[in-house]
Amino acid sequence: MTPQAMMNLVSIAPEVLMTVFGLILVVLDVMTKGEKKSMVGYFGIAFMIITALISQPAIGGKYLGFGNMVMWDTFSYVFFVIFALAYTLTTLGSVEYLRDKGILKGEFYTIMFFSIIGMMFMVSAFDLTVFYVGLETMAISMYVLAGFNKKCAKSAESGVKYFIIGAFSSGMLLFGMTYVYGATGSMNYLEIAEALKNGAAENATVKIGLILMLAGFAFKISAVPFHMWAPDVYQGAPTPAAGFMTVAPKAAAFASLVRFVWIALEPVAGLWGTFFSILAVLTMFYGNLVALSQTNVKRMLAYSAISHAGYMMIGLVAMNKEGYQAIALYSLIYAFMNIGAFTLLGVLKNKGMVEDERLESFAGLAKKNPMYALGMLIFMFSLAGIPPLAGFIGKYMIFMAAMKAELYWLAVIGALNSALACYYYMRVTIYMYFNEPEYEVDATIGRSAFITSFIGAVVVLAVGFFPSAFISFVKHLLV
Amino acid sequence: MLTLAHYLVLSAIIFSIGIAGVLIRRNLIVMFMSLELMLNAVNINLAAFSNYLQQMTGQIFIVFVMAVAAAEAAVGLALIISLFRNKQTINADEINTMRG
Amino acid sequence: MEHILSILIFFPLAAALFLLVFFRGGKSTMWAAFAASVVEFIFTIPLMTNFDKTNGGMQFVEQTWWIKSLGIQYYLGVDGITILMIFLTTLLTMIAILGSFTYIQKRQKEFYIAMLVLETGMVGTFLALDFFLFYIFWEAMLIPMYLIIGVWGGKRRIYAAVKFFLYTLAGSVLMLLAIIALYYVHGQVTGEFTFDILKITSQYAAYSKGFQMLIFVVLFIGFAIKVPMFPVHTWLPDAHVEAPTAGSVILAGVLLKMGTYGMLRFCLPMTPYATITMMPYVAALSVIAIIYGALVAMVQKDIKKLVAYSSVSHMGFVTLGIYALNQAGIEGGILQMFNHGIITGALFLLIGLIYERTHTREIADYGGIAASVPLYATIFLIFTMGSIGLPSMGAFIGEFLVLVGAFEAFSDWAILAAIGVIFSAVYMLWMFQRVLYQSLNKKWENLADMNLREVIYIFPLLVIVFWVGLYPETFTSYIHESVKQLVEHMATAAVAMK
Amino acid sequence: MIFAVLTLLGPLVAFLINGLLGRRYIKNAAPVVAIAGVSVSFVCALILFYLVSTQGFSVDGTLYTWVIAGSLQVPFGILVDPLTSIMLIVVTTISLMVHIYSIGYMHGDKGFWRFFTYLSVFTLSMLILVLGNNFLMLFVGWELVGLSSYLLIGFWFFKKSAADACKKAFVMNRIGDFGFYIGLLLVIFTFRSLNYSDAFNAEAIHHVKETTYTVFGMNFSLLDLMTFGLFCGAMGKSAQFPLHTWLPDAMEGPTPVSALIHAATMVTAGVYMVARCNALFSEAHMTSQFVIFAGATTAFLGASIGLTQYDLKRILAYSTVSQLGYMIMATGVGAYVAAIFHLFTHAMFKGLLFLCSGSVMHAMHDNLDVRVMGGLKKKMPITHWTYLIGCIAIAGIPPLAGFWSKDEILAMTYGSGHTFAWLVGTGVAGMTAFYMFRSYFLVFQGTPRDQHLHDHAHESPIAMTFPLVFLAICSVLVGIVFGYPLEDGFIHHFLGPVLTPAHAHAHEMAHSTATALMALSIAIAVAGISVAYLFYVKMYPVLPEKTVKTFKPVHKLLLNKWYFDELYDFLFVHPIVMLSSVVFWRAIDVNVIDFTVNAFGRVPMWIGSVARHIQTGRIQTYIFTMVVGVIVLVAFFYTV
Repeated sequence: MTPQAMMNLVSIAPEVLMTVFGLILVVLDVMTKGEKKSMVGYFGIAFMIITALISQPAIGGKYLGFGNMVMWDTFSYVFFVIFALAYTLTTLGSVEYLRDKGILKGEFYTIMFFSIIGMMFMVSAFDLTVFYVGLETMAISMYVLAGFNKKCAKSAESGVKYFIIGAFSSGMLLFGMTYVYGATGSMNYLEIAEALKNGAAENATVKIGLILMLAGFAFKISAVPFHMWAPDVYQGAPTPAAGFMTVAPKAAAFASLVRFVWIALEPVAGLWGTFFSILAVLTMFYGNLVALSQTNVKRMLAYSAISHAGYMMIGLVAMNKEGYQAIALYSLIYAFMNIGAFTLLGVLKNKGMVEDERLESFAGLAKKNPMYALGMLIFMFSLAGIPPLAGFIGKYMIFMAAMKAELYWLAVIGALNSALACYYYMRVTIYMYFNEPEYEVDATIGRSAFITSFIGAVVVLAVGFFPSAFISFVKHLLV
Repeated sequence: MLTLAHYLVLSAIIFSIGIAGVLIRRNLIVMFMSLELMLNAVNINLAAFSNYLQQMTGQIFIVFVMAVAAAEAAVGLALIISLFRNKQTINADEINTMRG
Repeated sequence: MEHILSILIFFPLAAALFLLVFFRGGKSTMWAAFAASVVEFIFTIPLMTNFDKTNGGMQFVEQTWWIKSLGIQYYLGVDGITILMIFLTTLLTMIAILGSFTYIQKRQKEFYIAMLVLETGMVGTFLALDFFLFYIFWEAMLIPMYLIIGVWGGKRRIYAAVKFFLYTLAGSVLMLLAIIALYYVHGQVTGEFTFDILKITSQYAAYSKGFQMLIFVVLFIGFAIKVPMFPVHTWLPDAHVEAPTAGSVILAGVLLKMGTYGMLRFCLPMTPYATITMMPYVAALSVIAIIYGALVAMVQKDIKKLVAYSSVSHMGFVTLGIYALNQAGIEGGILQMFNHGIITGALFLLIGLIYERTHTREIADYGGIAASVPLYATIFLIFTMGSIGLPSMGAFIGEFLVLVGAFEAFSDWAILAAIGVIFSAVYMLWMFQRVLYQSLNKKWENLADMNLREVIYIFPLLVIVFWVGLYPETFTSYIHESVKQLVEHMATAAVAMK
Repeated sequence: MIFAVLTLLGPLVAFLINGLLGRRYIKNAAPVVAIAGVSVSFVCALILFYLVSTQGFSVDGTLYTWVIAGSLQVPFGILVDPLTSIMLIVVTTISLMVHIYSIGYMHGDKGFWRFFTYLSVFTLSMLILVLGNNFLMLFVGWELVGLSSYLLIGFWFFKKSAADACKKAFVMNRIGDFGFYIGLLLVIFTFRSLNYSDAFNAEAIHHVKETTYTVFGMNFSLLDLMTFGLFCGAMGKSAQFPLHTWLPDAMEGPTPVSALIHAATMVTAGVYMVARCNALFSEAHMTSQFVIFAGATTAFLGASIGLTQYDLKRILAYSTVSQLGYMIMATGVGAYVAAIFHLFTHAMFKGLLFLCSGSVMHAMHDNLDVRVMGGLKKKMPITHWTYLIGCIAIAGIPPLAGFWSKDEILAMTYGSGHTFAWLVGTGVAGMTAFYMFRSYFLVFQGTPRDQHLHDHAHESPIAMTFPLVFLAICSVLVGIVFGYPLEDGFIHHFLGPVLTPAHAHAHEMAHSTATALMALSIAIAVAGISVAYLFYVKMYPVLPEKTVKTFKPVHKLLLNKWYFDELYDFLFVHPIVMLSSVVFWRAIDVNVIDFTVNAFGRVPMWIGSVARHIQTGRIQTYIFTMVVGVIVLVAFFYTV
């Protein structure tokens, strides 16, 4: 086999492998019945572990194949691991929830699985075509996940919302792409960069095209003002799905964005730098401020997710490798704490005539359910970024990057925001620890939910104290 | 003689019509069709450009877009149906139970 | 001996975990917690005895990489400035735990766990010599304290807890950025990127004046909130009033000292130029705090609030002394930190134990109880006099040193500060009179006097108060060398800056 | 040295034993311990006095280094010199007498042991005050006597009046101490030391004589500033105008306390301090002027108020105030020896008088109003005679104690050229004689005005009468023993070395003048007495009432102590309390600072609750915002 062919194979091997596994999952789905459906998910986990083990690239190794269309390197690998983790945690934690809601179906897992294949393509894409296909693979699966609970009006509603708005945003993205393509004469990142260097940047159409594209990205990472879908979708979607959506697609979007801007838009750094610094500020403030006034914890977490996107954008704007390494670390940690939080959230059942996720349901939980409360406390303070919890490490790295890039003002805004954010996370703990119970609430943590939240909590604590492992894990990744 | 500009203008117009449709119409199906309209505008652009640049990439891309559009249609319509099952309506204004 | 500091930091945490796993609350738990705190206190004794008083530098140093890739170390050490604080922390924690046996009725297990975790945080903050490590401990203290106030506090506990938490946090988030900035600047200067406090300090000369100003202001605000200095003191009354006795004791006894400690360790040596320029303004703030705190304390209706404001006033003396930047002043400041910890801690304990009996903190509800609780009255009087700064008791020595130092540095401010001496007498005695003197309020005719346990936990404080008053050298001898180094450091810096 | 230390240890041990074991075990045996303690000191004091007087023995030693403030080192040191030894005699003697007296007086009080514990504390503190060899020790004693007086005035704390009085006393003293504190700081600033030996050394002082010091932008002579600060302390302790108002109120305490603390010893601490610092004061001319002014004013105020009071103890209290005025005045004019001498004699007879009043109280069932007494001389002969002696002594009739010291003060004042001060002094002497005898006549002479009380009156037990007799004897003798011949007696030779600064020229005056002055003061005293006799024996109650009618406003003014308390309340207490509660606390703390703080919380909340309405939940809105967003961004990037 020629080295080129070899290269091609290696560059795309993980995706291929995953696809094969995905198809196997579909078959498995058909073979299993009722309770057994969760097996599908567990197999998925196994497959991912296999893929992760097989396809780990050599440090610094870069496998660019198929006429520079797909790239498999540490960067793609790290993010693949993040997706895999998100998938694993969600799967492990979701069983009871799905069972109670009567939607314990194999599709849930297979669709997640396929969405991850899409994400992998997004991240490793070196060509807009590949990127677009990956994006849509992910997006469409996400629409389905959002509307997965057919019987629940909210779920269906969020599905439709997500779909319409998502489709619209990808329309914008595409339209932008076409202009970029027209102006630069290529879909390939490297060639786009080339063209931009050679003066295409001045071309008026490019600017529109780029802004439209970036807007499309901004939509995926739910950056203000393209964030509007996020709260509704997250709130309506089945809780585990929501947990997954706040983590994996966002990570994917960020990763692909980093790739795109670093490889393709390197010459017009000024443009996207400004673009995202504006959005970062808007996003952080809007997310936190509105989250402050939420009474539904699920929705509050949705807004918090928006604000976290804001922090991560700081890492993007920093335009140094610490920046995107911080983003990777952040999404990694975020996977644990946010999915953990959502899992615990999914456990909560309010017997009163109130939505399960309302703050009142948390009142006095610390007495009835100390373990639940403790777990939630850990996740909340971690999200708030209080040391010695993992969340702090994430924020810290972001600020380090910003300070290194001498974006003092942005760092200050970020810091102030994290102080501002504290309050709404604290409010959950206030209800749990300081208030007396108001409603008959059932918060018994089932086996699978326990596993996820336990892993989450332990990791959050452990990373808080000994972050070296995680940090060195992301230290190698280079675009 | 039709130049690139004509195509671009045309597609721009179609695209705008699409956006307008999404913004104005209240019927989800119609909105969805407007979305498809936007995608077609994209395709016109691609075709025009690939012709202008004399390369295949654009036209290949069109195929992808179409395929994706089809997939989208499938999922989208399914979702709209499940929504209709729940709420007996596909009026965009009535699906605002989650807000604030 | 070589790992004594790590033991000091992590023993309470281990104990807390032990409690978490093996105990179910109730009597056994509190005795276990108390035992743990006693052991912790005993650990400090070898520290005190083996401490080399002739060496102003860091001792018992422990240094190893923590997060090598970021230049973060696990770096501990103790010098004259901190050792007294360590002693104070372990002592007060022990006493506070003993003092909560009857006060804390609900969810005892959680309470004692929180206390022990808090102790870890406090000790760690004092011992950390790595900026990042320091910050971790500094913030880590918030959560347990927040829970202590919020869960076991009084009526407005939630407001108080949140206020305490956010106030402090607001101060410290910007501090984090300052720390990072120092990290980079030091890196650029030396090419070595590290959070090593001593190294960062040693390079002060290389920091531009503007940069120093910026860093100073940010750090200072962060610490001033903790002290608390006027006008960022308003979290203190609420927190003090609402917190349970043990909480108030620790809050007043140790947490407030974090702020002044931070100033000593960071503001002064790292940004000497800024410090020297800002000296008079800080002095002004301190004096305002002294007088303002005293006046506001005078008109309080709630005993705990009164003591809280008195803390504002007394901590004003500390900052005044520290920013005098001379031997007497700084030593006085440190000694005053210690004294204030002891005396105010004792006062809160006393208030707490009478509150257990009467369930009121309103001064108006009391009156003449000296008749029914003579022993209590006597001890209360002693600590009242102590906090007034009566000679032969600790606080006097502290105040005296501070005033001597301050008078050298800025005589006019010192004179104004001395007015505080009058007011402290006014508000404390007025409170004392309304609570314990005058005709006995019939309600309290058969109030139970202090029982053995209460006497036991007050007694050590009593001894120390007089000890410091009559033979301060026992304590100041620890400080001398380190302070001398600090003063020399500032002097050289002052010259260099000219 | 050893004796000096023993002097301290006696009361200390007594205090510890009583304090720790009193409540449970010792109870009524407390006086035994306390008296044992104070007797030790008494004996030591005598020994020290003997040593000092006969073989010029003196001690200036350090027990241990107490405070180290940078370069400054303050020892816990002891100084014994003539001045100290005299003070020791005064303190221990009176203290001992009062201890004994208290056995009888406090008998049956439920705080019996507590009382004696406090007495020991006081004795200890007073001894520290006089024995210290540096300013800080002085200050310690200074504050501790303040504490003990606080405790003892508030001994019956359940009385509101007592509780108020003790607080007032402490706070008033604190105001003085503020000055003292500044004084200390200036001493340190000037001499880099707090030891007397360094501070009072002639050329060090000469060195700073001309130096000025800037406070709040104003220039003062360093010495003046320093001494003025110190003198503020003295004003507080020795109840000098304008800080004199606490002393009369202090009479709320048990009478032995009034005798010991508020007549004989503590209140004279100020005088002692000024005398101790004579080296500084004699160089500080502005301050000296002020000292004289304060002294004279106080003397006059005290006497004038004394004229009209009806409460026996208050009469004595005000006479104390005015006598203290004398002493301070004396220090002002540089007559330090005279001042200390008067301090000495005054301690004897004023202690005596107070104890007598206590004895009377005892007989009168704690009733103190002189208007209900009368004719007690039969009922309680000892008290009567001793009181009479006291009165004569204070009135300044030779050869009793008062005459010698007071006359000397007046003479020196005159001699030093402060004629006006002298005039005041002489006038006050007359007034003193008058009101003292007024009290005497009202209490012991004449006919009983409250038969019921009178019938129950009885002489006090031996424990109380013995001290009376003892002090009476002292009052008779000390003057002539120590002070004869005038200005050249034993005490002058004894104290001369310490109290007359090298360069201070003794005011030589013609012998004739001296005699004239002497005669004059005697005459005035006699006059005062006879007027009193006229008023309160011969023409009682007609003449007094008539006088009161004619001088109504004056009488009212005096009766209400010149309205000082009211004035202070109006000028300081109320304004400050209002300021603190209304302005500082309610306005600034709560409504400005805290409001701002809470605003930081509320504003974001509010913004959030408004901003959330953008989120209408309708797809079109969402897409619309996106479109707008894109347009705005495009516009933005085209403009920049």
